Amino acid sequence: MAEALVVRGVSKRFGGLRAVADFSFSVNEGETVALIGPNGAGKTTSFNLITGYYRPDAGSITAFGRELVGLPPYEICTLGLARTFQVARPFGQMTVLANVMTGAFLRDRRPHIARERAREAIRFVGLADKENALAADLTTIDERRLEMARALATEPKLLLLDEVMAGLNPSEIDQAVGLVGQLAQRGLTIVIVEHVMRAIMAVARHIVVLDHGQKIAEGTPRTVVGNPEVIRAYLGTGYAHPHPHATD
Amino acid sequence: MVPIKTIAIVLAATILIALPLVVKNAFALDICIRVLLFAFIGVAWNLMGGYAKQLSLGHAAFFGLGAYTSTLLLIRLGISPWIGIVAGGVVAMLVSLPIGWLCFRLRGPYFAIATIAVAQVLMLLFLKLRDFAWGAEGTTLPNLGNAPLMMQFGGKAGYYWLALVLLALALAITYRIERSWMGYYLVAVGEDEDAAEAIGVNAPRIKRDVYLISAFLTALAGTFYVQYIYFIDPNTAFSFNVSVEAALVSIVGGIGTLWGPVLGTILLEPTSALLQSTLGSGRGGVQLTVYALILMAVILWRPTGLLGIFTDTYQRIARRG
Amino acid sequence: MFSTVAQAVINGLLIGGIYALVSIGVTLIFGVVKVVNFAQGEFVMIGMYISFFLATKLGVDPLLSLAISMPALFLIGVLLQETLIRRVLGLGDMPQIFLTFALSLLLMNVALLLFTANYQTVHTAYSDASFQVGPVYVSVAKLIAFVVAMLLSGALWLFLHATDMGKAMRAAAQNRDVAMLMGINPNRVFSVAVGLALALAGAAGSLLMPFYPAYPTVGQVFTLMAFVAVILGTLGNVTGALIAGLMMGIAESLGIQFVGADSGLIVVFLMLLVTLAVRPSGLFGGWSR
Amino acid sequence: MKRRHFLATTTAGAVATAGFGTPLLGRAAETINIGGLYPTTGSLALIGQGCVNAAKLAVQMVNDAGGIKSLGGAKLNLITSDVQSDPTVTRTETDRLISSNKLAAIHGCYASALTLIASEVAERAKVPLITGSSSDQLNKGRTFTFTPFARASQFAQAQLRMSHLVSEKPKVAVIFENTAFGTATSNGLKEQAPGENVEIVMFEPYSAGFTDASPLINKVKSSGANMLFSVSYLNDLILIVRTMKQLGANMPINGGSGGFVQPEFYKNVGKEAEGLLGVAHWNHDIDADAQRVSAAFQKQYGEFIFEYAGGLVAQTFMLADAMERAKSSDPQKVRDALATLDVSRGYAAMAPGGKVKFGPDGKNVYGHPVGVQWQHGDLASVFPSQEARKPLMKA
Repeated sequence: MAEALVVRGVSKRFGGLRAVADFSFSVNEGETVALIGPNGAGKTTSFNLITGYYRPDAGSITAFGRELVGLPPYEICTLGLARTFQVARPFGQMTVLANVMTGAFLRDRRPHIARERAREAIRFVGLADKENALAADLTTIDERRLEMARALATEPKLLLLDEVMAGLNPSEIDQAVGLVGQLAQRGLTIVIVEHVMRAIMAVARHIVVLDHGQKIAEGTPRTVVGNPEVIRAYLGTGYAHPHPHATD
Repeated sequence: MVPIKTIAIVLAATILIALPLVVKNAFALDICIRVLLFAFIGVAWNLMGGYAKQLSLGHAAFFGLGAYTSTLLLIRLGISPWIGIVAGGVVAMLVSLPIGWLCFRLRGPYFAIATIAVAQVLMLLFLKLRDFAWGAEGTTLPNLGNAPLMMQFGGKAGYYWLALVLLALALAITYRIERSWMGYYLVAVGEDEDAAEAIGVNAPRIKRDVYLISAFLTALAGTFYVQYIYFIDPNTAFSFNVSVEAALVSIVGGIGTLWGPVLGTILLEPTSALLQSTLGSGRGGVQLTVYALILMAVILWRPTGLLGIFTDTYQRIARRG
Repeated sequence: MFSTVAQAVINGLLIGGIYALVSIGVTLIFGVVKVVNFAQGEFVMIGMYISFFLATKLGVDPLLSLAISMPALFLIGVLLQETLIRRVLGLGDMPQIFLTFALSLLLMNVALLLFTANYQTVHTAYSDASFQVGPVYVSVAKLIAFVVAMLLSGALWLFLHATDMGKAMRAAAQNRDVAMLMGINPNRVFSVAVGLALALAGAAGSLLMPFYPAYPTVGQVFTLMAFVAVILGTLGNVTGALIAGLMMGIAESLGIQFVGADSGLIVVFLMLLVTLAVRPSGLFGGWSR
Repeated sequence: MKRRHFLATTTAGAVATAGFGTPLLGRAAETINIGGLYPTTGSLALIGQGCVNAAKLAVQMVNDAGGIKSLGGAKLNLITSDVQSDPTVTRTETDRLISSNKLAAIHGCYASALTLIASEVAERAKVPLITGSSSDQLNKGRTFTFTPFARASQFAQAQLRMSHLVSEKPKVAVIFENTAFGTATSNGLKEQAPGENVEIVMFEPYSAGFTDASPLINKVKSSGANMLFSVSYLNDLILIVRTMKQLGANMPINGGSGGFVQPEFYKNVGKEAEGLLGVAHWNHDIDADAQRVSAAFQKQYGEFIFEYAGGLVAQTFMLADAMERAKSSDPQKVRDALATLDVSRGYAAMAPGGKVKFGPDGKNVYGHPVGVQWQHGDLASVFPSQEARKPLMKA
């Protein structure tokens, strides 16, 4: 299987703080990989490094065979990598449709085509009835849906989802898990940062664990959850039983 | 619905075009010209400041460059301002590239203050160009009487129509942009630049492009202005007031809307002219005090601009009907 | 040559103290409340008129009138925050900038109505006095103004680092939520910040009065200088504004001496633009640490 | 003469009060509108306000003396407008004044840049404009613009000649604000200095409205000059003079025109102003008429009438004279009458030299400035000798 994304030896410091250190992992095409770790482990920083918002101090990042380091975010998106933000960032003064159309314009500049494709994405995430609502008026889950639709409208090959389930109630989480699953079925490669373990177990076949900017474990959900290193990172030393759900 | 709208537009256009044939009072026409001119500058500013929310307080830089380019061509080489006006626009576009390169790395208040500094530096430079551009003394334009080919008109009607054409041009450009991908990209950049880049919006480039357009249009206004007031000096051409007025009319009317700057100018310019003529001969300071109070009231009461009132009302009526 | 340079540096440094006071006010408001105050110079003007009237009507020395102008402007600041600025918080840059801009226009013209455009000066024994250090002349009034300005800046620094309210302000500057977690009402923090900023402007006015005439539009040039200084010193950074204010005074003075008397501002603006080209977030990055 | 004036006025008054349907002269005593454009807000507000005060006083004087007799004692009516020290407003206001009032003539605007704009508008509207502004540009290609007082180039010459009063070998530092007024005046100084045997050792424009004059004065000190020419408006000049003292720069100062000849200057600078020299296009001691005007002004506003304002009173009388001779308030006819104005007595001739007659360029052929000096809180005319009303005070 071809590799969609390869992160090799990436490091990033902010002043005295080492945010990510010598981090490597890779994602195969069509695979769903979860990136987990306690708060401040460097997950979001990794996303920002991959999508061009930060420039790594060392290391290389390639996607579909192209080096990404040094490229601005919009070019990385053009290459087929789309992301969502930890805190949703809709364009508040635009309608839902306009938000998603803005994403769709990347592949076709004609408004009627963009509108059609945007509607498709909106339908897919289940926002069709709020197409004309102002984005600023949406609820949290709808904001997440919107952000996903907007990312999908850019027709990505690789989707990076940053905590799309945080703050959702259990039934909403189920819906979100369903969505991610459908995307994976469509053949999309997905990297997901998530705290909700139940969701991770449901969507990811491969998990990468970060702590203090370093990769401490990697593997299938089951092996990772049982890894004592991972348990210590989440709960501190002294805890015998893994109880990842409480870490949100 | 569509025919009614078309009829309304044709009717409005006819009235606007025929206005100078009916209104003979020079002062009234002067106010109309000022409204058209500042609405034009406002619309040009709004493309960048309103849609893309790049708060420029230095648009006087382009106004002044346009004014000086055409005046220098006219007086030094005898070239008609009709050519000069385009040349001024091109010069402004070229200068907007390095300014944009420098300023667009900055956001929010940094950007605003940097643009003030750029306009000020240009003004100070033109003050130093004593031999080439008349320095601080400035110059008056040669009085050619009624010479339409040299952009000088006997009466006010000529200036009125020219200003009307300029405004129509800026509105048409804005209308086209607003409805195209570029409009969406501009608003997205204005709302959240990072989020826009995440979905493939080349923010630096879109900002540069809209700055080029905005600079070009603002420079046209500069040429028109000098032709209209017959005089140029660095303090006039690069006046901070021009930069502020461009932004103010948009904010009062409603930024990021097609008609906002127009509405803002229609409200502000005659108000200030009327305050001027009724209170101006009294003790100094009254009219600007009143003007400032009006501004504060609008900003506090309707920070999104007054256009909202009209569109809300329109929608309410439409819904009822 | 040496004496010329030394004199230029001293001249610049002394007036830089006033720039610093005004700039610290602008940066404090921006840091805490996130509003750029275009009317800061007008509060310097108000401070000047307070000192002027106290001096001419009651015979109070302008320096002593600090004790009145500073509290008076502090109150005006609290009022300004509570009645105006508070209502445009969270509305984005534009309504904020234009509200303070309109306020500046209003204050200038009300002053014109009340006090006319006449220049008003106060003559004290030390107004035009000076002493010599080697070849360098030092104006007594300007030296006093500089020293007091530095003392006030120091006091503000202490306040920000040693009191709960000050710490809350620094916290608010970094993260609004953190400030709220500290259990301090953010509205109070904002009011005190704006009050302090205006008190500094008032102090600048009183300090200027012995050697500088008051008139309605006197504030504009100080606002301009303060803007450049706060950006050079990184918006929101108090120490940065202090150092940048002093630097601006010196740069302007050297510019006038060695480039041309009409080039002081060009030098200052070019310094700003070059700094922004190299370091877009100013020289000092981040809140005062 | 005086007596007949008196009779004429009382007759006209009696006619009016008696309520005859047709006045004796067969025409209703109309009011004649004169426009006055001055900046009463903005940076020049102080001076603009003084001009408006003087213009009102002048109109009152003309009216009290019986108005325009050839028009049945028509009264002058002053319509002023604030041009805000702003070119756009000047353009609009000139237009407005002309188009919404039937004006016989306009005067204004103090600042050269504003006057140039008003003049362009007036030329096109064919309304005469009379002004004390000194820019030589006002005398180029204009037919409706009249300048009864000294031009910027003449100011320079007078200033240079005065330097010989205080030094055998004048070495002059020239500092000037980089505005229209500053550059126009200083260019004249530079061009004429060699001819007047004056060495210019420093020639430096500065940005008007600075916060600190010390760097500039520092530069003056190190220039080796034995005299300073400062072409400045009021505030800068106050700072310059006070800073000279602070930095121990002791040399004679010629403050030129502008801010230097304002009573406000002395009030702000105090005793440091004593003995300082300047140049003016008008001064309140040049003749008995001027002294009378100044006394009236002082009574109302508490200070002597300054250069520009005093000249404005003379200008109003020149307009009245023109209307008297034109027997009309039609702007074209008033212009034609102004073009043939030739006075050597009365308030209309209240100018240095005591004579006014316009050449084809609208310039007073007799126009020249007076050198003035601050003496005991008053501004005294001291140069040239035929204009000197007080001897030069040695510092």
